[in-house]
Amino acid sequence: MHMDVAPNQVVRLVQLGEWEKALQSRAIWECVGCQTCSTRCPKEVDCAGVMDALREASLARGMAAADRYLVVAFQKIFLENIRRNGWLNELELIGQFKADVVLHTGRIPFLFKDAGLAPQLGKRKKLHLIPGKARDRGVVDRIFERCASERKA
Amino acid sequence: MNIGYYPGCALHGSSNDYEQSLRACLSTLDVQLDEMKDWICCGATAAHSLNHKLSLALPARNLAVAERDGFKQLFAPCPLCSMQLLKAKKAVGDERVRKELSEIVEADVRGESEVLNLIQLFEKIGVERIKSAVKAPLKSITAACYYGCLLTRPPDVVHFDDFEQPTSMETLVAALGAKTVEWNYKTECCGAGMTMSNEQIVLELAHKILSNAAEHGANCLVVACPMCHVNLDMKQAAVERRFGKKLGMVVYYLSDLVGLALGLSAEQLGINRHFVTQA
Amino acid sequence: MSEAQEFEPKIVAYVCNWCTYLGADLAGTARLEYPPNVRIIRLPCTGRIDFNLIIKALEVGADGVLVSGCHPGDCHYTAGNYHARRRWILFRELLDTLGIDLRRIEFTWISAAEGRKWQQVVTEFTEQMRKLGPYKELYATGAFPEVPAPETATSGVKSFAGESELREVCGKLLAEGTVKVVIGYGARGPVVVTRAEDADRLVWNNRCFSNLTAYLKRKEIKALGKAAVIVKPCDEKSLVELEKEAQFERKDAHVIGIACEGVGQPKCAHCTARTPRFADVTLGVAAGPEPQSSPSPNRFAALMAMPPAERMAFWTEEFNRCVKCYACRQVCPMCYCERCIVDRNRPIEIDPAPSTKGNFAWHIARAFHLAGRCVGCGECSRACPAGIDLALLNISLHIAAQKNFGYEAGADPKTEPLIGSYTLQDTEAFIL
Amino acid sequence: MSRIGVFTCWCGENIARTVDVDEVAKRAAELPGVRCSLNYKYMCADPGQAIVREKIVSEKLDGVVVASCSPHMHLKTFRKAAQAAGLNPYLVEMANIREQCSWVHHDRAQATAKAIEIIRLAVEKARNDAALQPIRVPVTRRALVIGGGVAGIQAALDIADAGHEVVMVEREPSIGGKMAGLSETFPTLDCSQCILTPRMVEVGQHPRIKLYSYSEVEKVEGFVGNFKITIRQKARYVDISKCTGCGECWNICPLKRNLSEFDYGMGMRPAIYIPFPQAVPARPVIDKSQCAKLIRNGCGLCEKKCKAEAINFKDEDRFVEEAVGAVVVATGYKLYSIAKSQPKTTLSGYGEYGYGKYKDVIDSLQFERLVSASGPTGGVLKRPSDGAIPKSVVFISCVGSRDNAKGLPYCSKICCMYTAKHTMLYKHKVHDGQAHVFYMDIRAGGKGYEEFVRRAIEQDGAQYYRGRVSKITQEGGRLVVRGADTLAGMPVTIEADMVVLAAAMRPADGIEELAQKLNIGYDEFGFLLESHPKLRPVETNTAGIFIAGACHSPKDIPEAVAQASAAASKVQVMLAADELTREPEIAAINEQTCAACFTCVRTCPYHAIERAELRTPRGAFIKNTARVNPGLCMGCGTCVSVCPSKSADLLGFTDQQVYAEVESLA
Repeated sequence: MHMDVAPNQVVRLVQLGEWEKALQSRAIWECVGCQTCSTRCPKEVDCAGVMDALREASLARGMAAADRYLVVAFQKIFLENIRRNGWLNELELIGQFKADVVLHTGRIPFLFKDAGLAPQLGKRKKLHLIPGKARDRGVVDRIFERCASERKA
Repeated sequence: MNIGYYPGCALHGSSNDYEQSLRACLSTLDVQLDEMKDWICCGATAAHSLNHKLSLALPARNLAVAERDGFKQLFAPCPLCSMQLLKAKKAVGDERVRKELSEIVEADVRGESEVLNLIQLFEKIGVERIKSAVKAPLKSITAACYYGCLLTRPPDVVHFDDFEQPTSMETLVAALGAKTVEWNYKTECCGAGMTMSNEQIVLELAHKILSNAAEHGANCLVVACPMCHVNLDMKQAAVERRFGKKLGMVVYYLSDLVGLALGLSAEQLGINRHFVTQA
Repeated sequence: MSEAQEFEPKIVAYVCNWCTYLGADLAGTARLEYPPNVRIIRLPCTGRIDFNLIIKALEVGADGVLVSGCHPGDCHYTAGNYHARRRWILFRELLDTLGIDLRRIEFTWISAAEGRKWQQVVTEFTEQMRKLGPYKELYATGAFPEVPAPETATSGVKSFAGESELREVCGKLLAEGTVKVVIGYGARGPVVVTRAEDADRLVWNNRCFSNLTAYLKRKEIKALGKAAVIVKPCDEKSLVELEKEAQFERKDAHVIGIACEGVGQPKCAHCTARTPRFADVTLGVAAGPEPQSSPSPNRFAALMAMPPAERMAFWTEEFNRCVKCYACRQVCPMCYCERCIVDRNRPIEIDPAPSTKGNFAWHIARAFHLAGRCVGCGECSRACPAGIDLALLNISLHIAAQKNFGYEAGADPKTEPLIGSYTLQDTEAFIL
Repeated sequence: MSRIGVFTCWCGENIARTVDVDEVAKRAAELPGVRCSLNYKYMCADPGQAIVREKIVSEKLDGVVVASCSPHMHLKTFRKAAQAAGLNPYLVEMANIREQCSWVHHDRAQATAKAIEIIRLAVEKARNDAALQPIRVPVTRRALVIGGGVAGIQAALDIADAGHEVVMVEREPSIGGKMAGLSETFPTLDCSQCILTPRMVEVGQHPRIKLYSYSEVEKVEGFVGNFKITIRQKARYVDISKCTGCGECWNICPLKRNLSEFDYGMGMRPAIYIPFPQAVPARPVIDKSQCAKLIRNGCGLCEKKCKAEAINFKDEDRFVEEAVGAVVVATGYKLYSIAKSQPKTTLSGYGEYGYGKYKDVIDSLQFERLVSASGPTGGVLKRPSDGAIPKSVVFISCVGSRDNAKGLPYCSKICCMYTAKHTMLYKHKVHDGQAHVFYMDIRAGGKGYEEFVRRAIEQDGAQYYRGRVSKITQEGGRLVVRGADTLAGMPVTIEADMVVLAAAMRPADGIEELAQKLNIGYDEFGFLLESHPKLRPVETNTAGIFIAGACHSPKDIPEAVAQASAAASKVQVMLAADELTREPEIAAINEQTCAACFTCVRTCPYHAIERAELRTPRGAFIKNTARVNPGLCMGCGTCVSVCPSKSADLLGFTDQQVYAEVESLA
C-alpha cells in the first residue's frame, strides 16, 4: 500500500483538527486525483477535493512530506513552466524537473532515467526542440499573480 | 462542419500523434478543426493540486476567449482539459464566482459554450453516419475500451455516460465492425499525471489495466486521452520490464480506429509513431 | 418617587392555547414569580392572531405586545405557526416603516414545557417596557427632517407611436363583436368605449398612467359584457396576481398589451418591464433591451434614514390629512372585496372615523392587505386628494417580500402567493 | 348576554391566600352585564358546582364566568355543570386567576387588581359568547384498508373482529405483501409463511371482510365518516366467482418462462398464474402482456381446459364504489432499485456493484426467495448464473440507505437485522460456506436483536468488515469484491460466488398519487406523514385517515403489526357510534361577503375549506365563495387571519369576542 494514511483517515484527521498529521502525510501526494472516492462517497464528501485543498495548504505551510519531493517539485515546476510559456514546454519541464531533483536529492542517476526514451521520442517526432508559446503570455502571468495574491489575502 | 478546437498542451507536445490522428480522421468525416487562437494551458493536475483558484481561472480564461471568438462548441480531445473547462463552466453558474473570475482573467466569462470530448464529438457527427462511411470494417480487432478517470468523472461536472459502467465507446467501436470485450478496468485510473513523478504507481496501475484487458480476450486497447496513451503505450515497455512479462498490447486512440475503418492508413493516422505497434 | 418608578406598563399577550398558554400555566404550577403587568388573551393558535389585533392592543393603550406560540414543528394544528411567522416577518417591516417601536412588540416561541422561559420573557419584557416608559410616541406629531418631494410627471401631452394601431385594433374588436367594451385611455383619463366608431377616442400618450385593470372588477362594466382592457407591461402584473386569487380568468377578458417606454411617472424611473408577456395581443415594440435596474425609491430611503419616532411623526402628519375618502381603495386593482373590513361593524376592527388612530388603522390594514400582492402601480398615491404618498408603505412591503422570500408580485404566474404559503426556511431571527 | 354569573373560587388557600376573593366578587358584581357574583372555597367540588347550577336556574343566567384555575383544568367540568342546569355549555368562560395570577404573584393588592382585570376580560368574552351545538357527523360504520401486506391484514382483522365491515384493496393478485415472500424472520428464525398464511386465509374467509385483489383505489371523495371510494378492479381475465382454483389453466399454459414478480425474477411462471401456492384469493390472473391469446388471438388453451368456464378474455377494468367511514393506508414498501436509470437522477448509482450486469449480484429480497423453502430452488441455495452452490457470499449493507449522494439519507432500519439473518440462513444451508458482511454501523436496537447479530458472528462465523465496497468485478466466473476494512485500516479483496445487496427501503410505487387522492401529507422521500410524531403517530392530518406499516417509515414486522393494531383501534373508536361528535369551535365563512380569493383554501392545514358556489334556493348561481367542511375543520383559525374581508371567523374565538376582550383592557 502506498498511502501511509488511508483516505478515510485523512478526512478523519481533518475532522479532528489534526492538521499537521494530515498536511505532513504522504498520502495526499500519493493521490492521483482520479475522483473515484468523491463519486462513490455516500455522504457526499468530496475526498478528492479535500486532497487538493490539503496539498495546497501543505505546500503553503511548507509541510509537504519530504519523501514525496518528486511529486511536489513536479507540480511546482509544471506551474512555473506554464506561467512562463502559457503552454507547457515539455522539454523544458523535463530538464528543469531533473535538474531540480538532482540538486535537491543528489540522486545523479535520476538525470539519466528514461534517457533512452528521448531518442525514441525523437524518432517518433514527438519532441519539439523549439516548441510554440501561447500568444498572450502576459495575461497568464497576471492570472497567476492574482490567484497567488488572493491566496495570501 | 467546423468545430472549435482546444488542443491543450499535450496535443501540441509529445501527443502530437493524437492530433495527427484526429485531423486525419475528422477531415475524412468532413469536420474541420478551428483551433482557437489564444488558448492557454488549463493548469492540469498541478493547478488543481496546488491552487484551487488558479485551476478555475486558467480554464475560465479559455472559455472566455472561446466565447469572445464566437465558438458555440469547443472540442477538447484531452479529458483532463475538457473536465477542467467544464469545472470552470459549472463554477461560473454562481454569479459571484463568475464576476470574480471575469476580473481575474480580464475577460467576460459566460460559460455558455458547449464543451465536447472526443466521444461526444463522434456522437454529434452521428454513429449511424460513421457506420455508413466505414470502408474497411475492423474485423480483426477485439478492443477493450478504456475510459480512464476523467471522461466520466466527476459525474456532476462532466455529465457523461454511466460513470461506473460506461458503454458509449463500445457502441462506437462496434459500429466500426470491431468486437469489444467486457472487462473490469474501464474506469480505473492509469496514474495520469504521475508519469514522471511517481512512476511506481503508474507502472502498477498500467499493469493491471493492460493485463486485465488481455485476460478478457482483447487484442488492443482504445483510449480517448493523451495521458492514458502515454502511460499505457509509452510506458508499456517499462511495465513489461517491471513485471517481467510480455504484454504487446497495442493502444489505439479512438480516432485511430475510426480512421482505419474509414480506410485511412496507419501512417496517415500516425499509428506508426506509437511505441507498441502490431507485431 | 419619580414618575418613571411609578409607571407600570400595560402589556397584552396573545398566546396560543396549546403551547404558550400551557407554558404560562406551568410557570404557575411551578410558582415562578413574574411581574403582574401582562394580560393574556388565549387563542387557539398563533395562526389565529391577526395583525389587526396587535394594532388594536396599542390603540387600547398597551405599552407592549407579546405574541407567542408553539415552536416550529410543534404546532397543534401542524402549520398555523408557520403561516403566522410568515405574516410577522412582513408585518414587522411595515411597522418599522411606520416608525412603530419594534422593541414594544415581541414575538416568541414558548412551549408547554417552558414555564421558565415564560417567566423570563415576561419579566424581561416588562422590565424593558418600564425602562421605555409609556408609549407616548404612538401616533404623536413632532419634528422630522424634510422628505424629498415626489417627482412630478412631465407636463404637456406627448403622443406615442402605436396610437393609431391601437384605435384600429380596438375598433375591429368591437366591430366584430369579439368584445362588447374596451377599457382604455381617453384624452381626459380612462374611458369605456362600447361602439367601434368611438375607438378614435382612445389615446396612447404620456398621460396613460392609470392601471386600467382596476375597472375589470366593476360591476357596471361587467354588466356590459366581455371587455378588452389595455395594459402596460407594469399593469399586467396585477392580472397575474388577480388570476392567482381567482378574481380574473383569462377567458373573461381580452388583454391588449402595449409596449411601453415609460409614461413619465415616478414609478417609470425604475420600471424594468417594457413588453407585456401574457397579453392576447401586443401592440408596439419597446425599443432596446429591457433595462436592468432595481427600484431606487429615494423618498423611501430618506424616510428610513430617520429614527423611528421621526418616521412616526412624518406619518402622523401625513395621515392627519386623510379624510377617509377611500379613493386609494377604489383605484387599487388589488382591492376587490365587496365588503371592506373597514365597513364591518361587528366588531369594529378599524375605527371608521377620520381620527389619527382610525387613519393609522386603516392605512396599516390597507398596506398589509397588499403584502406580496401590490404590483407597484402607484395609483393609490396618485389618487389621494390629500397627497399622501401611500405607495411608500407598499414599497416597504415590496422590499420585505423580495428580501425575505425572493417574491415579486406579478412576476411569475406559477409561484404561490406569499400569504397562504410558507417554507420551513422562513427566517425567525427576530423571534425569541 | 346580560345576565352573567361570576363564580370566584378560593381554591382552598391557593387563590385566596394572594387574591382578596371577597373584593374580587364585589368588584365583579359591578361589571356591566353581571347579574350575580359570589365566591366559594372549592368551585370545582360538588357543592361548588351545585351553586353554579342553582344560580343558573334561579338567576336565569345566560352566561357564566368561573374565576378559578386554567381552562385546561376545569373548563370541561363547568361546561358540563352548565349543561346540567340547562345552559348551553359554550356560554361558559373561565378566568384563570390561579396558574396565571395567585401562583405567580406575591403582592396581594397587585394580584387582586390583576384578578379583577382577568375577570373583566372573561366577562367581556362571555357577553359575546354564542350558544354552539356540537357538530354531529353521520358515520358509515365500515372501514377501507389499502394494502394487503402484514400491516393491512392485521388492521383489517382487528377491525373486522371488532364487528365492523372492512373493505380491503390490494393491487397485486394476492394479499400477503412482502412478508409472504420472506423465508425466515428475525430474531426467532421462524418461517414467515407459517405465521402469515393462516392470517391471509382468515382475511379471505372473514364474513366481514370484502377483499378486492388486483385492484386499486381510483378516487376518494367525502370526508371523515363519509368517504366514497371508487375502486378500479383491473382486468384479470378470470372470473373469480366461477374459478375454483383447480390449477388446470396454469398447468396447461405453454408460456411458462416468464419472470416471476413474486420471486423477483429468480423464478419463472406461466402467463396465467397465481403468484404463489398459498395465494389469497387462490385465483389466477392472466398477464396480458404475455398471453398469446390476448396479444395475437392465438393459443386459448386455458379457456378450453377450464371446466368452470371462468376464463374471460374480454375482461376489462371495472369500477365499483364503496362507502366507508374510515381509511387505513398500509401500502408498504419497495426496495430501492439498484439500476442505471431512475426516475430521479440523484437516485441513480451503484454501477460499481455491477447489479444487473453480473447475475450473481442480487438484492436482499431476491436472496430471500433463493433460501425460501417455497422458492424457485426449493430452498437449496443456488446462485443464479450457473446454479452452483456459493461457497463464499458477500453481503453489503446500506445500499442506498444513509446515502446522501443518492438522496436517501435515512436508515432503512431492518437491513442490519436481515443481513445477520441472511448470514445465518446461508450458514445453515451451506455448512462449509463463508459469509462476509460489509457494514457502516450495526443497528440492532430491539428485543433480542443485538444478541441475534452476535449469534451470526460468533456461532455462525459471519465475517464482518466495517467499511464500504468500492467495486465488484468478475474474474473467471467469480466475483471479486474490493472494499475497505476501516478498523484494520486496510483494503480487503474477497473472491465471492455471490453478492447480496441490502437495498434501501422506499415507499411503494404510486404512494404520492395515492396520498394526493387522500389529501394526506408525505415527506420528501414519499413516506406518509403522521399527524404528530409522538401523540398522533397513526393519525394523518385528514380526519378519518390512518396509516400503518412501512408506508410511514422503514419498519420491521413487529413494528408494522403494532402500528396496524393501533390504527385499527383508532378506527374502532370512530366506528363505535352512528354519529361522530366534533367540537363546534370551528371556522365559519360568511358566504355573502366572501370575496372568493381562496387564500383560506390555500392556507388551511386540513384542507377543510373548499371552493364552492353560492346559489339561490332554486339553484341560480349568485357568486363563488369559500366553504368550511365541518367534518374536517380542527378550529385553528388560521383562515381568519388571512381573510382580507374578515368573512372567515372562528366560533368560540370570534373577532367579536376577541376584540371585546382587548377593549376591556382599555
